[in-house]
Amino acid sequence: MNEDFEPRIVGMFCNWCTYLAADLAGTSRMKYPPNVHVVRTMCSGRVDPQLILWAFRCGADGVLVGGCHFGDCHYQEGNHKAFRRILLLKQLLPQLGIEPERLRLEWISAAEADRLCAVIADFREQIRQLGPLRAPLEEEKMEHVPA
Amino acid sequence: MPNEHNVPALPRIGVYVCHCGTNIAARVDVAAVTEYASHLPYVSVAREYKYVCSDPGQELIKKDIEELKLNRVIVASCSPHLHEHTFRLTTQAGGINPYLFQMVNIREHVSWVTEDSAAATAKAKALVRAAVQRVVFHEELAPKSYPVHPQVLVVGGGIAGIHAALTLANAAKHVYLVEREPSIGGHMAKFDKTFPTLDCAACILTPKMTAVKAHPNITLLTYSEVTRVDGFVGNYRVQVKRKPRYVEENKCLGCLECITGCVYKDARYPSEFELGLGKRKPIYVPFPQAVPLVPVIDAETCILFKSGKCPKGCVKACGDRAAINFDQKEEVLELEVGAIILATGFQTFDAGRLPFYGYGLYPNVYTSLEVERLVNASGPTGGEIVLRDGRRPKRVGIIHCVGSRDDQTNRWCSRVCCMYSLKLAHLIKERTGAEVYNFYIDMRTPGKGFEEFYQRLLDEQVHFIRGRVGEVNDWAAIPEEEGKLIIRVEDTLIGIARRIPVDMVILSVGLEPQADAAEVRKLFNITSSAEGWFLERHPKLAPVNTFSDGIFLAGCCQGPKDIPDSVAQAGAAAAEALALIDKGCVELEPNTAWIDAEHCSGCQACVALCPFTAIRFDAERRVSVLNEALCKGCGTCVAACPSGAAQQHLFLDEELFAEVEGVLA
Amino acid sequence: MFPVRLKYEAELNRGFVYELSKIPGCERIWDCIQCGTCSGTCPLSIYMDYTPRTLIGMAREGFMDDILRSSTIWICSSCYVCTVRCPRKLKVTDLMYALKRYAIELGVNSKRHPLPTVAAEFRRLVTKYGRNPEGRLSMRVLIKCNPLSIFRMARLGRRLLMRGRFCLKRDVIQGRHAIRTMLQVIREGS
Amino acid sequence: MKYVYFPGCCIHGSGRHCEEALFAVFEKLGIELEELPDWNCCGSTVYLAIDEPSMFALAARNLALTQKLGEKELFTPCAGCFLALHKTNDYLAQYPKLAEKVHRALAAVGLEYNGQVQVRHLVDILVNDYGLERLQSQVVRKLEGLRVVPYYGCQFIRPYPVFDDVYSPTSMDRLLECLGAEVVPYPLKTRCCGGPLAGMVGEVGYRLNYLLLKEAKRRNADLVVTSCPFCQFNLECYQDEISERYHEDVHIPTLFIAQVVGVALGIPREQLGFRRLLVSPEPALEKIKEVAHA
Repeated sequence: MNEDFEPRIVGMFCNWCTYLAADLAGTSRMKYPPNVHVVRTMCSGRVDPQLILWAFRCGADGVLVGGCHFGDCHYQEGNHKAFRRILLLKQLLPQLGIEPERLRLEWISAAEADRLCAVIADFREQIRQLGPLRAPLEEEKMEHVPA
Repeated sequence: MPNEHNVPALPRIGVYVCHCGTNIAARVDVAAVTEYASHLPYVSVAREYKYVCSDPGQELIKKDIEELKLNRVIVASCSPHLHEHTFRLTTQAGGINPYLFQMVNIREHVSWVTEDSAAATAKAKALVRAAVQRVVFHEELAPKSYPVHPQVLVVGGGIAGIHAALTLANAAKHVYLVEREPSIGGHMAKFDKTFPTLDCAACILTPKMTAVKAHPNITLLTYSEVTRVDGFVGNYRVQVKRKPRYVEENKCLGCLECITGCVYKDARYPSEFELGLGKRKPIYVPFPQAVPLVPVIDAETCILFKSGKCPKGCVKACGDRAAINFDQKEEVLELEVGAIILATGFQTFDAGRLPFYGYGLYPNVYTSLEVERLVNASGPTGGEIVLRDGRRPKRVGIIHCVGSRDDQTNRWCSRVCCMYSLKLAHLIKERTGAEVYNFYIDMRTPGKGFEEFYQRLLDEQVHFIRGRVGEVNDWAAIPEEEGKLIIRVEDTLIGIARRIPVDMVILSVGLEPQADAAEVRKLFNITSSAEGWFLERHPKLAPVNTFSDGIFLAGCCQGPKDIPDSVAQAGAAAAEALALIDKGCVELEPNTAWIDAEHCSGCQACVALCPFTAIRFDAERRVSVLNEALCKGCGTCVAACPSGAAQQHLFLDEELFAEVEGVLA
Repeated sequence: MFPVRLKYEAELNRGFVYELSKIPGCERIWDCIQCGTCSGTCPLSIYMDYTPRTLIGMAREGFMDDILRSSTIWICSSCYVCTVRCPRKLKVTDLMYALKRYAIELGVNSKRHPLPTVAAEFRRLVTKYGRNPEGRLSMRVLIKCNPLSIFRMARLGRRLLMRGRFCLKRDVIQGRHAIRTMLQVIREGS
Repeated sequence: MKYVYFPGCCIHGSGRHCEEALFAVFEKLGIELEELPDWNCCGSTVYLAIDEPSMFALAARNLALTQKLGEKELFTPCAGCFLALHKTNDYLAQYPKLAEKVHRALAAVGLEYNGQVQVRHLVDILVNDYGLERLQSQVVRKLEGLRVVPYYGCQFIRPYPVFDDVYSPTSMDRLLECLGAEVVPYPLKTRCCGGPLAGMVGEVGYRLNYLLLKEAKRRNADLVVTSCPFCQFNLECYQDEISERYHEDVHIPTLFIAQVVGVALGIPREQLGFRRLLVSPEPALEKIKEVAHA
């Protein structure tokens, strides 16, 4: 493992839980590695599998999706849908030469800042073990390329 | 797609990086980030400023919009949950659509959580870059506006709920006050005196309780529980279950003759209100000042329900008023309200969880709440402070922090125990002349007049021993201890262990979330802290708001607090609800979805997915159609749509894809 | 005559608590709120010159010498009641062990306390035989600590002897060399 | 049922009667014991005062030997050994640095340990494995009318809530009740006997035991029952010295739990090591008969 490899991770966080947990981590001055760059969505149910693939294509070494615990979804059950989609996507990833471990879904409530920090640290370590992602995706896999 | 919204072809972006004093600047090289931003595509100007949210900061933005003809604004500062709204208004005031704004969170998500400056600066740059790429795709939008139902639902009839209900009712708003117990009043109704002024709880509470009953704008629903909540801010639909009390409220006059008439000549069942210290009949009112003053029949203990055979003394006593109705069934009400105030309160810590204090093992170990009843004139002993065997205690030990400040049980300080312990110490000393010992870890008397009250007790020669009690038991090591309860403690100020024999031990139990707080939280779709207290939107700036618009918090369901604080918070919650209702309409984030008929393949995947049934399938056009009024903007249909026909404002695919590309570029 | 009750910062060992807090079980020494639960529950605190709570406070402030000289650490019989009751989950018993080790290591164990001797003898015998021949241990300790008490103990010894509960025969195991090797490895490791 | 048996040092010395009773009882109940071959001292509390890793290494060797036998459980009647071994499991799991040291030491003597061996105490096995109903069915001589103080002591209930509550344990109470004895409410049942102090620092150790015995007598108990051979020694053997020192007769028969179970199972007392006791329980046990006849 390359000791000084710092993975690039995209965090796709639900506006109502994990994003707030990240805010709380801030206001409580907790410290965690800077690898995760957060993109906010209203619900983990908005996280489009293609968005995740796009992240990998743009050079992400890992993607962390954060949603509300089951039963806590602000939109009743968006997190269930995210769960199913990501389950499927994880099975697809190997065919694209991406280790499924590079995609992680976590339920982190607005109060669980400490857990968020732990998850981020742990995920970073996990990706460091895997090393940088070197699997260019075939073009046709990607439709949504911004104009 | 963007061009169908009339956005100028060439974006002109202004980027404003905030120092937030040193909050950001101490860790992030703001100058470097600004410099970096100024070279990003379409960025016309990039500035740093000490406090962008300040008036001069906002002025700066407005000026630039006008002079530099900006058509996009980015502010890199704190969390959007804090200031997104502020800066949208600024953008609007500058003369462009407020939604052509994007916020970058480089405080909570960067400067406060990153050790290394270089790394923090790099992360901030990436996030700014992402915003620049994203904002390019932003469209002009108008907030969605909906009418608001003028009624308010208040859940919980303790002092907080009562005060909130009255405040709203006095403002000519109609309030539904739902209480689970047969009477309103909550914990405060159990208290004798209130600290630090020692005015009698009943004397100040009962007028408010009767006012609730009498108020034309309040519908009081006791012995009832909320069972379902849906809808959204301004338009909540609530289902309330009314448990049968077998006495019809509208017919009952509150003469209570039915209770005298009951076949059971004397009360024999432990009274819930008296915490088992007193007894009640199967038909009873929890306490004399109960509101509504309407008896309840407890089917568990009523002989008619048990055996089917009973002379029905209560019915005879009620006579032609015929208020008693054994066939009463559970009733379900549907309410429509614009706002909801949760005042569901707390429960006291179960002292049995700490066996070494002997609660439940030694009869003369009481909880503080039990003692509140003992000292209460309308309590089981008529205010006489006597032990279970009738003796008057000569020495009393009050143990603080039972189930508070303890990693083994509850970590938090319950805030009220020090003061109510002082109050009980005073009352006991005053009425029995007993020697009273307080065992405390730290005396916490930070309220108005609290420290003075502490001083008063010192003058009354109450003993204060700094030390958390080790154990309470009946082991007499020396003859003088025979027949006593022995409190073993280290007197930490003197630094030696002491054994103190007493007749009565009072455990100052802490406050904790209601047993069913978790279910209630889910029911109303709000968040709670890890401990189970309902979570406010912001600890300082939005203390009574929740993350669900239109649902507000009052009293101890949000965290331990005393009566003044609960009342103040209830007032604040009422004001928030009032502001919402008086406006008459709510503006919602225009983050709703739409389906582009052109691209829709009619697969109907979205139809099944939508949790709010906002999407239906148009059979002849063979496309899905989305009803914006019902859409709440979760975007799950967008994520599912295989043809990209479903899109969500503020979270367009282009915007998200650009943002992701941006953070990684 | 009039002992001076004053502590100069210069006399304190500030590094002490940092070392302590690195020892397994002592991490939470910072969390102590000085509530006195440990001393309040401890059946032995009444014989100690400093109560456990005081000791923790002193440790945090660097009163190293006073602590290592105190009787407290030797009187603790490790009944763990403080550990299970501490509202800050501080493992007081482990802390006491750590302090005992310090005292023994630095040789500041006041002669009043036989435990250091016991420990030394215990180690010698266990390393030698692999088991602890109680009888021998107690004899040696008595001789070393206060020979006079032998007479006081003689009666008990005799009665136990008669009932076969006091055997001086040593209980040697085959693996005693293994034991030595293991302790060797540990010593080199540390 | 079959267990690997870790006697612990004092059971081969001052605690021989405990082992005798243990064997007799287990034979009667049909529980087999296989002594852990070449076991060594668990390190006990004393060694912790010398060097932590060494103590854990000593204990770990026994656990490793057990694993070598392919067994998952190690049984010991001694509370001290129970804690030493159990704590080793816990700390090896909690502190990787420490574990690394210990594993190196084990490797040096061709042993390895995966932390999977459960440590079991006598009371745990009787109450939870054998089961109280089953035990009750074996009772031929109910201890009717016998007022017994269950003395738990410290180390098999603290600090680990392995099979009982750390604050107010009940396993021994339930065990004695199922034998028909009357359990005396005894607030000191988990109060320390001073362990090694009695032998070392008389003025302290004696007082601790004095208080325990005095309270037992004050509540007119006939018998004190301990869960640990070492506590049994402390409480029983110093009764003369204590009575002299405090000018108060605190003599009260003090038995190891296995001995009491043995009595209830009708095992002849010579097999229960009664002859090794300093304070004869006979007068107390007389009371049983009386009730039985009445």
